[in-house]
Amino acid sequence: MSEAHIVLERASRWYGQVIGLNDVTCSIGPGVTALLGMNGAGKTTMIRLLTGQIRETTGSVRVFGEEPFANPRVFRRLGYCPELDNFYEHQTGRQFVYGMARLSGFSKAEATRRTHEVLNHVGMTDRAGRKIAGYSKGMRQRIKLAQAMLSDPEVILLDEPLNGLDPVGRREFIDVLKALAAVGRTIIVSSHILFEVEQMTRSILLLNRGRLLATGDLSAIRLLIEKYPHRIRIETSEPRAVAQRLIGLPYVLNVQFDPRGQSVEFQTKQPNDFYDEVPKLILDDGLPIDSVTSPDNNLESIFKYLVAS
Amino acid sequence: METYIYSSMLRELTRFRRIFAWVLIALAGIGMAALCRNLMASGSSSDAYVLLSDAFAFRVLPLAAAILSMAVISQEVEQKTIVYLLTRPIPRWQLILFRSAAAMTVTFAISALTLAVLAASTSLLTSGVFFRDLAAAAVGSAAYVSLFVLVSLIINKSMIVCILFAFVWESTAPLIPGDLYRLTITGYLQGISQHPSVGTGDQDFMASISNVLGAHQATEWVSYLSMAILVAACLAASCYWFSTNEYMAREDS
Amino acid sequence: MAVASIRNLTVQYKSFVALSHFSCEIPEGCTGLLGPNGAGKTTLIKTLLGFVKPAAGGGEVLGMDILQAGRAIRQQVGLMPEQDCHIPGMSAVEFVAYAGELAGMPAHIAVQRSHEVLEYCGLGEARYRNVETYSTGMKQRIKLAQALVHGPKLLLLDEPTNGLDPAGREDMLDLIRSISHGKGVNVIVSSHLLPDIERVCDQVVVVVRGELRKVGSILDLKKIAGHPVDLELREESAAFEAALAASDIEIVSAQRQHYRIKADMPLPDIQRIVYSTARKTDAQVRGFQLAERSLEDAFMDAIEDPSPPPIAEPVTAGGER
Amino acid sequence: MSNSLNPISDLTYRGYDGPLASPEFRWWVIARMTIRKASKVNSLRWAAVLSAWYYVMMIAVLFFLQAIGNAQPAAQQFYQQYLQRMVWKDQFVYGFSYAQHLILIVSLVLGAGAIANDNRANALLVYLSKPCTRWDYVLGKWVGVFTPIFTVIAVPTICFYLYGVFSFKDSGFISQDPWLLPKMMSVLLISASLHTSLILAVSSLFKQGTIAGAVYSGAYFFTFFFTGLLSILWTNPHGAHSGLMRTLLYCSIDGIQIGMAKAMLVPSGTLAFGINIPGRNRVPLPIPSVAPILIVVFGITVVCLGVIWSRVRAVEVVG
Repeated sequence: MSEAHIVLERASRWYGQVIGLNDVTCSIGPGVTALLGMNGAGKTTMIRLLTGQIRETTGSVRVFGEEPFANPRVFRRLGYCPELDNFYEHQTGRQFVYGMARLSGFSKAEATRRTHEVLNHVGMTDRAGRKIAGYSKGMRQRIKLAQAMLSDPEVILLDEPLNGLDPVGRREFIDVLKALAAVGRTIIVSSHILFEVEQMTRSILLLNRGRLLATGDLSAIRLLIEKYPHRIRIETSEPRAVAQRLIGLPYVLNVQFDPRGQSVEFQTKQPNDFYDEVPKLILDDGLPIDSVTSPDNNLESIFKYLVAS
Repeated sequence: METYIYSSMLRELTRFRRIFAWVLIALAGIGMAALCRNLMASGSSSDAYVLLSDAFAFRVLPLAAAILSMAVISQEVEQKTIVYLLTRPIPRWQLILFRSAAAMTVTFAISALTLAVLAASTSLLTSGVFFRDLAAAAVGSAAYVSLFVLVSLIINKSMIVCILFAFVWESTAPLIPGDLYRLTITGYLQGISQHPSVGTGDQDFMASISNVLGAHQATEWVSYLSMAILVAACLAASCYWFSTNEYMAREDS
Repeated sequence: MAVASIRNLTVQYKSFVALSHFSCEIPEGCTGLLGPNGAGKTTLIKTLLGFVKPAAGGGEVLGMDILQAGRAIRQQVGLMPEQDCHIPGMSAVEFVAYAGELAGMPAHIAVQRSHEVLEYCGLGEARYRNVETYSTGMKQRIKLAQALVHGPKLLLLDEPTNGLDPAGREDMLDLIRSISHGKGVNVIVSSHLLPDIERVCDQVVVVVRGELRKVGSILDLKKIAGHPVDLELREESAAFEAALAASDIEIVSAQRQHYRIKADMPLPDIQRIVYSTARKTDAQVRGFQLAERSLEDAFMDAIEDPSPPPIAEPVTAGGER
Repeated sequence: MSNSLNPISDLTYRGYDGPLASPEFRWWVIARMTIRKASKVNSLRWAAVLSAWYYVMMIAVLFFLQAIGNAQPAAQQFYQQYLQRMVWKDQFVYGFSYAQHLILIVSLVLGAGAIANDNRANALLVYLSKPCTRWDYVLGKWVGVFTPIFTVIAVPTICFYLYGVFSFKDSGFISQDPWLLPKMMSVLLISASLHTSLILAVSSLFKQGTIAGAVYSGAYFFTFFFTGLLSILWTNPHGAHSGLMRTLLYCSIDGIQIGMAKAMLVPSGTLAFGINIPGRNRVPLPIPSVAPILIVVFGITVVCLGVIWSRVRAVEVVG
């Protein structure tokens, strides 16, 4: 893991008595990192801190090793796609992106070239000539994404990047993000749509009521959730027989039958041992198992377990 | 890149929808001049010009300055597009300086147009008074814009404050005897434009108003000096304030 | 009986043709309306509401003709629009009661009904607060409440889960699911989040560039020819892949530790081979299930192939999950 | 549903199949709600009460003179002479004109936010998703603002008229101008509709009620000062009296109203409260002729309705 561009040490930020961020210590390195949390959990505050719009009350926030607040050197290598849907409505998409390029310090020719390239990247080349007032939600989002990737930044912050895009657009953009991450860029995506986040990345940064609840790789986190043992579901034509065999295993906590009678579900704290046992069940005991799946092995359930506990 | 900030702001402020109203107001000067000449039975056209320039042109100047200074920062915060400016790799003081400069230019253009219209309709285009008025308008634009930008940074609902200052304080303070006029910008502007007092023929109603307006004024070089200090102080304060404070879209609205 | 049937509808806005010779039967129960941006989904919703005067063609909604009975349709239909909309200066109860009155309910019944619907939509405790002070999630719920107050027979939801956090989305989806099943309310959900549609709807209508591309129940759409298997190992292992390929099982796709394999032999044989290979190359199989095509893949295929859908084949109403 | 039988009642969603009124006449619902919302505003009540101050003062003056007249015979003679000189229709014109400022406040409170706030909150989408059409919305808002304004200006006038009829029948209250009440009522109707159309047109142009209100009152006072200045100049005996000034004399939001009232009632030019100070040579303001001012008023109302209709756009489809 090359050095992390973003480092927070005991950073906290209060708006008067209202809690924004409370004593967060973490570091964000290259690749896609998902910033998750309920409304009001501190995601927006974190993003505002990282994009240098506000200062931290205590602790320290370092982007590229510097204090990000109103710091042009940091902004030169940072791209930001805000969640707000406010634009200069009278401008056309191309004018807006061109203006942002020129304000980012590019010359007239360089700005035009980059604008063209970036608009192409988000698939807005043909429609960039129209006024933003007449844009649909998806088109406005693409323009925002375009201006975030203008200066080829090393760190890109995206607040609800896929908001309003249609399924084709969503898939296209997820591929674009993965390509950028593969090149070593640091991408932070704040989103509520968990099944899309799961397609983008495995490493998450979960905030809850201003505090850092979980950070790191998804599967590692799943193992550590004590309170909610792993649920594993086995679809089989003879649930009772399978259940009898399962009860014999020491690490199976409870067994549940599906009323429609075609599957068995049980909970265990050591999924590893069970998965080693499965070949024995199928090959040696010859139990007619159709499928073995884990219903709560996805980000939505993990998110619910973490936030609920 | 710095010049782009200036030129983009200039283009923004001179958009047809925004500038149209000001052109109308300036052209209204023709009607005002005609009406005024018709009403002032006696008195030369220069009296009409002096009266109108005090009562009309030098009222349009602060109003334009107030509205255009809002567009520098306060309107961006209101429309939540400030985030795009704040996250650009530009030092914040440059943003303030160049955008205010653009606002000053447009304000001066509007007031110069108004003065020109008045001068044209009272055929005084080549007179000394007109050129002195132009200089006063230039200095006035700079002073008013820099002051109102500072006010817009500190107070968030600042439009009303600026307009109250421009119309209530600026009009009454010079009339009050004593040195209150030193606390207003109009006093110094009159010092620069050196308006002659209007002929005291018969106590015509309009003439009496204009005499009272032009009563107190500072000397010319004092006016230039104090205006320069005011502009420098306000801009410096704005730059410092904008660089150290946080500006983000408010959550509630 | 179809909730709404549309017969070769053509809708034009000045030069832009939104729908051209569009005809479809929207079945009862909970239907998902899918389509890329600018495909005419919004136009279809507006036509169903009788907002739009089509250039040609026509149709009925709940038995009422679109061209003549626009108002009567809107009395029986509830719309939850995508944009934020409320009537300013009113508390939630007042706003929803007013919406009821607008729909034709007598004043006092509207107020009583308003309390009930707000309770149902989970806004019980914030019902006396002014709507402007509501958060994004609560604004979505109040929009649903004002669409439900006059007891519509058809409910049109445009991006219902937009802007909600995970917990809020789950509540909203459960709410829609409970309304659309067993309460005599037909629901049409238009959304870009296909997994949401998958969780809530029973059948789907796909519209692409103003034409109907596919109508069908989600279960049918998710079936795949042959019976490929989705496999998940604990971690990626090349040895396992090589061994599997050796025993003539074709690996269709591989992504990190997820594999999709296909073989023309019965499922138990595939299973036996997979587990014995795993044991030999001591890889740990963590997931083994019959592959299902996600709605997203079905949608992507529907967009590519231009073949028109089978002509109005009878859709079993409310296919059980 | 037999929830009354089973002990645990099913509180989940249940449909509504109670009575539903016919989808027409939705505009009355909108009007009723607009009136109900407006009637709760305190400043509106104060403005409504204060707008009748001239009539109240007039009644007080008459009552006072009558009381003194009865007490001392000398004053009785002055009182009779005062009644002889009294021209009743002038009082109505003054009552109406002096109420204009307060009617401004009433129309601001009622109409400024009526459409502006709806534009900001995108409320039209709620209305149109219910069985209302754009026509219902505009008519509903118009009636919702017109009715209170008309009530506020009509009630004091009618009360004063009744007071006059009962107690001053013999001193020419009716005989002077038998058609006074119908003329006065038509003046009030036209005035209320003009106020409503103007405020709603301004309201539909903006996104916030406060800004619309500020612009409307700004225009009101700007034109008021303009015509005020002109009328001062006009009454100045040795000032100029050009034709241009004669037409501009009534061109302000309150000026048109007063001009229309004068045109309809043709007052005889006595001073307020029937006072008559001989020897003041002031040039009386010209009374505009009926036809042109009515055409102007009608034209303005139509233009305002056109603005409202164009600004209240139906739900246009974005591509």
